Amino acid sequence: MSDEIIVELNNVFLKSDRGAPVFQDLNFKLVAGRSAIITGAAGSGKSMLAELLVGRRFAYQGSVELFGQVVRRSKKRTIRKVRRKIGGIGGIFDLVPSFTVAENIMFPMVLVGERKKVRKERLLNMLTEFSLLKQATERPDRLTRVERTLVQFARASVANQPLIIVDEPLAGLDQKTYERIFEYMIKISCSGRSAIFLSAETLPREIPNSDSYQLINGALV
Amino acid sequence: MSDEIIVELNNVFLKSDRGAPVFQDLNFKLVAGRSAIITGAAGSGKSMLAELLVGRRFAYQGSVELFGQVVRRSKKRTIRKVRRKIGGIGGIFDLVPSFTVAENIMFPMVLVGERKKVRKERLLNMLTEFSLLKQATERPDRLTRVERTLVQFARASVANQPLIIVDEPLAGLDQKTYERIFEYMIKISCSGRSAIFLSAETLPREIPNSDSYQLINGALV
Amino acid sequence: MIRINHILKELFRNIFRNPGTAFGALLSLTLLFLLFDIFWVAAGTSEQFYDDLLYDLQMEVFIAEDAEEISLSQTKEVLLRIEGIRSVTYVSKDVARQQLIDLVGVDLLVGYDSLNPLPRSWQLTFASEYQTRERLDAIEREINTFDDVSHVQYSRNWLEKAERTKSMILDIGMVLGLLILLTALFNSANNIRLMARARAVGFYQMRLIGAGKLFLALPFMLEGFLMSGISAAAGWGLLYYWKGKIEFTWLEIIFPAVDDIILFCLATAVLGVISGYFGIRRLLKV
Amino acid sequence: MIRINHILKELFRNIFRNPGTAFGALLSLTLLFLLFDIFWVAAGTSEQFYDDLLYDLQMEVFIAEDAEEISLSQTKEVLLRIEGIRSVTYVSKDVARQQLIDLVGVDLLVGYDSLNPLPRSWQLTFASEYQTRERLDAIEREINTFDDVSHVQYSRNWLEKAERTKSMILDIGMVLGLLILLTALFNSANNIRLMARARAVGFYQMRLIGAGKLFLALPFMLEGFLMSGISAAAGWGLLYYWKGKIEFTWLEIIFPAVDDIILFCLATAVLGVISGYFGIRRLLKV
Ligand SMILES: Nc1ncnc2c1ncn2[C@@H]1O[C@H](COP(=O)(O)OP(=O)(O)OP(=O)(O)O)[C@@H](O)[C@H]1O
Ligand SMILES: Nc1ncnc2c1ncn2[C@@H]1O[C@H](COP(=O)(O)OP(=O)(O)OP(=O)(O)O)[C@@H](O)[C@H]1O
Ligand SMILES: [Mg+2]
Ligand SMILES: [Mg+2]
Repeated sequence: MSDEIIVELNNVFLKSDRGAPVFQDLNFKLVAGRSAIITGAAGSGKSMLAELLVGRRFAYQGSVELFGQVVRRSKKRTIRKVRRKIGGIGGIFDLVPSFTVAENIMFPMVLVGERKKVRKERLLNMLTEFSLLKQATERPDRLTRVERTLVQFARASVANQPLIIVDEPLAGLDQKTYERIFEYMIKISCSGRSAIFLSAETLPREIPNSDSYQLINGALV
Repeated sequence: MSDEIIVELNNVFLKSDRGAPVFQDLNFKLVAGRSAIITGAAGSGKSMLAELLVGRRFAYQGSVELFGQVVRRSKKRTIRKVRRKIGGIGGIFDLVPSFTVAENIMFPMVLVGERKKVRKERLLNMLTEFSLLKQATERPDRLTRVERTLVQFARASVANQPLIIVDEPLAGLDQKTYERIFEYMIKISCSGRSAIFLSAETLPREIPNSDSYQLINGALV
Repeated sequence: MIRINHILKELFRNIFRNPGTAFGALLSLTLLFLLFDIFWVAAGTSEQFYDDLLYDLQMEVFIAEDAEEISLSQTKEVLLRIEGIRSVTYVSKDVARQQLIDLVGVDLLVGYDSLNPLPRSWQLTFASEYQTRERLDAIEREINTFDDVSHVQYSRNWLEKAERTKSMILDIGMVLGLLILLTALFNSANNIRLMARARAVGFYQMRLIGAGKLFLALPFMLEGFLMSGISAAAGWGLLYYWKGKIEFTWLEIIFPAVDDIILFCLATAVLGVISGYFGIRRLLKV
Repeated sequence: MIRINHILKELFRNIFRNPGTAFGALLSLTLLFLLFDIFWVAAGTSEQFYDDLLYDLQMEVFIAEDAEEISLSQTKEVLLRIEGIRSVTYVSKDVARQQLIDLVGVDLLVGYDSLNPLPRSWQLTFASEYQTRERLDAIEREINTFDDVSHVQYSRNWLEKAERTKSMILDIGMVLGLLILLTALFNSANNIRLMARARAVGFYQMRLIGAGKLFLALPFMLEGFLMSGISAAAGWGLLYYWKGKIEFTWLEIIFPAVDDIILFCLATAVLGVISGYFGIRRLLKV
């Protein structure tokens, strides 16, 4: 089971909206239970990789497979299913402004039609785990940046999503807060779920169960 | 002339939207030609300081003076005038999405009714200085994060605004890009204009003409 | 189940967060539908009005003074055999006198008994398909050839005007009706877009997490349904209320059948669903 | 100068980025104003219609068969002195006969010369202030007391209905007019909000750089001005076009004076400015 392939990109070519090439013959494979740390300069395409994985962007050449399913523009249903298995933090993964913290965290469970009892229980778990109990009924615009990130963590974990994409959640943090968030990242990596950590700087410490890649000239090395 | 006081905060008290105290007896003074580097943890209130200075938020106690004028909620005209003298980068200072790069950069000059010839000339200067000539007709949503920051730099400089507020423009950048932006920050500091640099981490190098402060427990030390 | 809950919650959120917009939408849709209803009623009323008038449309065939009674009954037979003639009523000199008395109010011919100057005549009425100028003209021409007949008379000009007015009202009604329905569609789509656009960021995020388009669109489509349905009903409600208050003696106001009104309200509600979908569609392309 | 340029540029940007919304707004405003115009015309027409009818409103004072000619001229004097009576026309038996001929088309009284059964009468007309039931009733009562008079007659019921209908149409027109103007205001404010909300982030940023509220609101206020003005004019244009096509013989359609129409269009355009301001106001509170 542990050899199950979660993400597989083969010979992916991608252009930006302005037509500049971003990915050139990109290959990437992620096995269930392991994580990937991807570092790359500003504009190297880290956020675009995230967009590629959730089916917000499509390669003009090459194949993108998640959970054994090919993600293509025409396959709306597949994309929807794949997205429900991905938890996103940072980058393009923002909160829904009109939802409270609790509603935001619960939304992935609403989508799959989880039972009310389970929902309540998991929500409480998440609020406790990420120390958000006091903020449960606030809306995102009344949260600090760190709190928003924590809610995203909770939302990405609430439905046991098998893949988590973390797009630079450590940017612009002071040391203490940095450590706090970093702990959560390590926790995810140890939980048996897979994660993709995107970051401009190399991370200060090792993350268990993970492989490091660098995004250079549109390819992963 | 060089002793002209640009910013003066006296005994400022400020609460966040959720009622938590952010500034408690904050005092700050900035003299023309000098810059301030303000570091503080996440949630310490750096961005709120920026909001205070541009009249987006108001102290419930204490006085805020910019360019010798008291900024108060009731003084709409003063606030407008003060804002036109401030160039903002990062944080709350985003670009206007419906304007092109050139229109964004020119906007401060449009507001003061600058002559067309002057406008064209300065725009060209800015586009050249920040290497944005190719992007002049693009809209912000087609720019990379770094390009957006550069446009903000250009907009903050185009009308020779005497004060520049820079809110964490270095967050989440790789080393090379970091250096590039840092150079621009130093350039501003050497230009005789005043700047306030807000950052979570301590900056790696000295910035000329500047004093460093730390934002701790709602006060500057 | 939980999804239905979510959808209803979103619906109420939309409406209660934008009470002004919701009210404005309701008001403007109601007025648009009122305009539509008025023209519908006007068309029905004018149709009925003219039909009533036409039903009584008579052709008077005046009988020559010297025609013999025996010959007349033959001619009457011939008349009855002409296609399109519904009835032939013989008006004797005496009946004509009585009709005049009814008209004027006094018997003007007192002491005139031997010398009634009024002509005899037949009054013809027609089957409704024949109540057009063309056909009546043809019949008139035919009758004019008869020996016993001195002259024939029917309100030709009046019929022409009636025909023209009827078709004109129908034309205007159609054009206006289409315009109004189009506008209502536009209008409610716009209102829904207005409510939805403030939440575009949220849609983007919900889509990213795996929410389907329909799931996100449903509250807005439901809203369109309610808005249009309610305002269509309100439009008719207003008209019925006013109908109770006004009294036209010279015109009987004809409302469409209640079934038709209910159908209309349902149809506009469906239109509301469509407009809701169009209002939201572009915002879901994320 | 440059700011005016900027404002105009923004205006065109608004309209051309949202052609659907702009067109929808124009269409729905035009129809709303059309509804308003129709009721304005209906009110004017019915007023004129009833005024015309009332102008001809006559009271017939029938003279007793045995009244002497000498006494009559005295009575006429008295009649003329009654307040509110505009004219008194004497109708002799011969004139009455002629009137009957005009009415019926043939002289029914041929060879009747010595024995004209028609009564003599006076036909009274009234100053317009006196054309109400109350006042006419009073006059009727007064005249009935005269010796020479056999009876008095005027269309009392008809006058009552006319009065009621007139005031009802005016009432409905007022209510509807207010509703429509309110809706138009709501509607165009909503449309402007719709166009503006998509740009709310931009407003926030422009405000931060020091743009004034008015500066940002002006393009939208101008847009409201144009939209409302154009659609008000279009509404009247449609009505004029249709007026040329329809012909009512039984009713003269009365349009308001051109000055009033122009004033109306200007007023709605100003309303558009206000609605533009209200549409944008909340978005500028940053
Ligand atoms: N939208 C908000 N609603 C309520 N409270 C807020 C909001 N934003 C910030 N705060 C509060 O105000 C304080 C200062 O926040 P601010 O964003 O100014 O900090 P910062 O130093 O800029 O942090 P960061 O490094 O995350 O940008 C925080 O402690 C937080 O509690
Ligand atoms: N909105 C856009 N329109 C056009 N081109 C874009 C856009 N966003 C990014 N790009 C291009 O795509 C490339 C990758 O951008 P992306 O944002 O994925 O990089 P990144 O590694 O996430 O950078 P950052 O560290 O700034 O987040 C950039 O080189 C840029 O040229
Ligand atoms: Mg990125
Ligand atoms: Mg900040």
